[in-house]
Order: sequence, then C-alpha cells, then structure tokens
Amino acid sequence: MMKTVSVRYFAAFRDAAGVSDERVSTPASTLEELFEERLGAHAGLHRAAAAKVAVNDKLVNWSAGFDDGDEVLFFPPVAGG
Amino acid sequence: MMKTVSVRYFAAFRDAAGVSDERVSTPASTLEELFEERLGAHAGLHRAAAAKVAVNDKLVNWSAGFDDGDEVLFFPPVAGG
Amino acid sequence: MTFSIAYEAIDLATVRTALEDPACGAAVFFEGWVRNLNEGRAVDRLEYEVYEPLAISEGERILAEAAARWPLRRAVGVHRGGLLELGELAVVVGVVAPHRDAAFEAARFIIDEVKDRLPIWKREHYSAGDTVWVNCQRAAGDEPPVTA
Amino acid sequence: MTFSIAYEAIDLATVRTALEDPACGAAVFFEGWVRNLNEGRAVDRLEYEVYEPLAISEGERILAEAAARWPLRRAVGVHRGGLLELGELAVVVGVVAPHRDAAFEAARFIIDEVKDRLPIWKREHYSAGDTVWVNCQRAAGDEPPVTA
Repeated sequence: MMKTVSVRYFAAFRDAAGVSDERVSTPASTLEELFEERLGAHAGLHRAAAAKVAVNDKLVNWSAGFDDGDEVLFFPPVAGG
Repeated sequence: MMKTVSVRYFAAFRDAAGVSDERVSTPASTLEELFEERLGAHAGLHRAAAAKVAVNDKLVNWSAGFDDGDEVLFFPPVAGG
Repeated sequence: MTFSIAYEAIDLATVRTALEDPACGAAVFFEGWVRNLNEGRAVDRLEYEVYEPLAISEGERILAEAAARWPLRRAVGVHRGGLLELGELAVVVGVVAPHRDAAFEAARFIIDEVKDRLPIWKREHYSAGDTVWVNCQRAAGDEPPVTA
Repeated sequence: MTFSIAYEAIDLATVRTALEDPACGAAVFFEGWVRNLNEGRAVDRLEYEVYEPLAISEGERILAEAAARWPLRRAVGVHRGGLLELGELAVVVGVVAPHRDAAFEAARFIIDEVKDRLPIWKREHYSAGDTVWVNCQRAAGDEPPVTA
C-alpha cells in the first residue's frame, strides 16, 4: 500500500541529499525502511548512528510506522551547545 | 614561662566575650589551653566544635603552640555563602 | 520554566529576571561560549541550525524533567540560532533552588540533555575557509540509523 | 584567579570580564542570594562579618587548589561583607574551562570550600526584630574547640 508523505532533511542530511524537503510516495512501512529508500534516491545521503527521526514534530523510534499525509523529519546527529 | 599575646574574638565569640580584642599574659603553652583560660576570664564565651584559630593570620591547629608577641585570632564556626 | 531560541545575542538580563525568586538562595548558570579552537582547528565563527518547534518543546520537556527530579523553583534555557562570532554566547542554562545541591545537579542535567536531545546542528567555519557540520563527518559509516 | 570581598553590591560585569577567555567554551557561575526565609523564620536582611586578610588569602588558596585539580583557565570569587537586603547577591563563583565537566566540578568545589573555610560569619536579622549568628547558636555545648 503506497503512502504519500512529505520528508524534510536537516543540516548535514540536507547538504548530503541536496534537497531540503520533498514529497514522496512510498511502499515503506517503517521509518527505517523509508530512510533506506531515500538513501537509494539521494546518492550523497548517508547513515548515521545517532540520527533521529520525528513525525509531525514528535521524536519517534526508527521502527515506528507512519501514515499517509505525515510530515517526516530526518535529523542527523545533533550538536547543540 | 609567661607569654604576652594579643587575642581577637570574632562574631559570636566577640559578642559572647563582650570584648573584641585584649592583651593577655598567659602560662598556656597551646592555643587550646589559651582558649580554656579565656573561657574562665569571659563567662559568656563558649566552646564550639567547628571553631578555628589563627596565629598571625595563618590558620593553625588547636594543639599548636604560640610565641610571645603573637596575635591570636579565635574564630567561631564560619558561615559564609 | 521556559526554553527559547534566540537569533540575536542572548540577553542575560532577561534570563536573570526570569529566575528571580525571594525563596531561593542558590543559582547556577551554565554558559557555552564560542571557542577559537575545536579539535585543534582555528575557528572563525559558528552557525547553528535549529528546528525550532521541536527544539522548544524538547527544551521545555527537559526543564520539566529537571523540576520533577529536584526541588527547583525556576529554570530557564536559551540557545542561539544563526551565525555567531568568537566569544559569543551559544547557550545559557540557569536554575534557582533553595539550596546549592539541587541547583548544581539540575543545571548539569539540563545542559547534558539539551546537547543530547535538541534538534540543533553546529557548523564550524574555519580560518582555513572551509566549514564542517560538527558530529556528522564521522557519521558516513555503515551503521544503521538506529535511535539511541 | 582572584578572590575578593565587596562591601557594596557585587558587580557581575567585572566578574564576567575577568573570566573572558577565547580558548574556553564552558563557564559555570554559582550565585548565593539572600533568601526571605531560613529554617522557617522570616528574614529581613543579613549581615556578613569578614576577617578580610585571611578570607582573601584562603579564598585565593581555594582557587589555586581548583586550578591544580581541573584544567581551568580562569576562576573568580567574590563574597560580600556588610549589610545585605533580601535578594542581594551574597557570593559569586565563576570558572571557565575548555569543557563543561571541569567547569561544573570546579565551581562546586570552590563554593563548598569557601563556605567551609573562609573566616566569614553571617548574622540574620529577623522580621521579629531579633538577630542571630548563624551556625553559632547550637555551639554552646561542651565539646572541646577542636579543629575539623
């Protein structure tokens, strides 16, 4: 079942993907699968051990699912302070 | 052997002794003995577990001796901060 | 208990005013300043990218966690976004409590969590002319993107 | 590494200036404020008696001990003497270090030692009209005056 979500990339992920946000239709069922799929779409994008993901402005686990119409935020490792 | 020293009392010790400084001739050989002696001279003065003593602006142990002409400072328990 | 993002110099007077409390005797402030060196490289300036909606909500969650754990009366955090010069204040945490144990422990907890959890990214601009996203360069391995 | 006694309001701007260091990223400040209550009694103001020669030399010794133990670049302490109103600053400790671990630990060490070792005495003036030397009232037992 395909879902359409908007995806946003931040900081190093945005630079690596070459895009800050995009609308994608995907068969992925978890956020981890969705990120895997986006790695295929953007050659520069890379994995990162401390990366985080949020859906509709809430931090969630990579194993979580998502719904059609959600906004998915991919955060590279944070470095505040 | 008698020694003459000047003795200063601070804060609660000054209030209790009713005197801020005095010149005393004493047979005491340690600071602890000197304080004991001053307890006898000033009825209001009292012992205090965390009291400290300094000689010529250096903190020393109560068991230390002192010399003729020294300035002895009796400090009640401190309460800075 | 407010956490905010500032895009201009952080106003410490406002931070102090927010913390005033006649029942509190102990205040601890942590300040992070832009250093002229990081891991041996000369730094000219810093840039913080902040995803503000989540930075604020997560920052306020951290303050609430601290207030639940220690007897704090007030706690404030401000993090900069945008471009910062050397010596500028990047982040401030301030807490007040009746006694100093709680104030020290809570301030330490808050800054640790802020650095760990807030969606904020730092790009260093080096004297040599290049820029680097801190923490991300060593991230190009092949670990899965698993949460901590 | 200076410790001083102030008989007027402590000037925080001077404290901050003394701590500026382009190589340091982390600053921790501890501030002790006059509270409106102590052990349940309403306080109107405080009075600090300071034996200044030894307070300064002991304060500077504490700062030097901290600098020997942690990689601090700068450390400053100021304690008030004289009469203080509610909400006034009684003591400030500020340290800067390259990283926050050292800054937190050193600031905590310094204020603990300052409270424990400096010849400074606090007299509280209560709303009820009486005054008390803090720490001394329970001292009228019959323990020998032995050092800690």
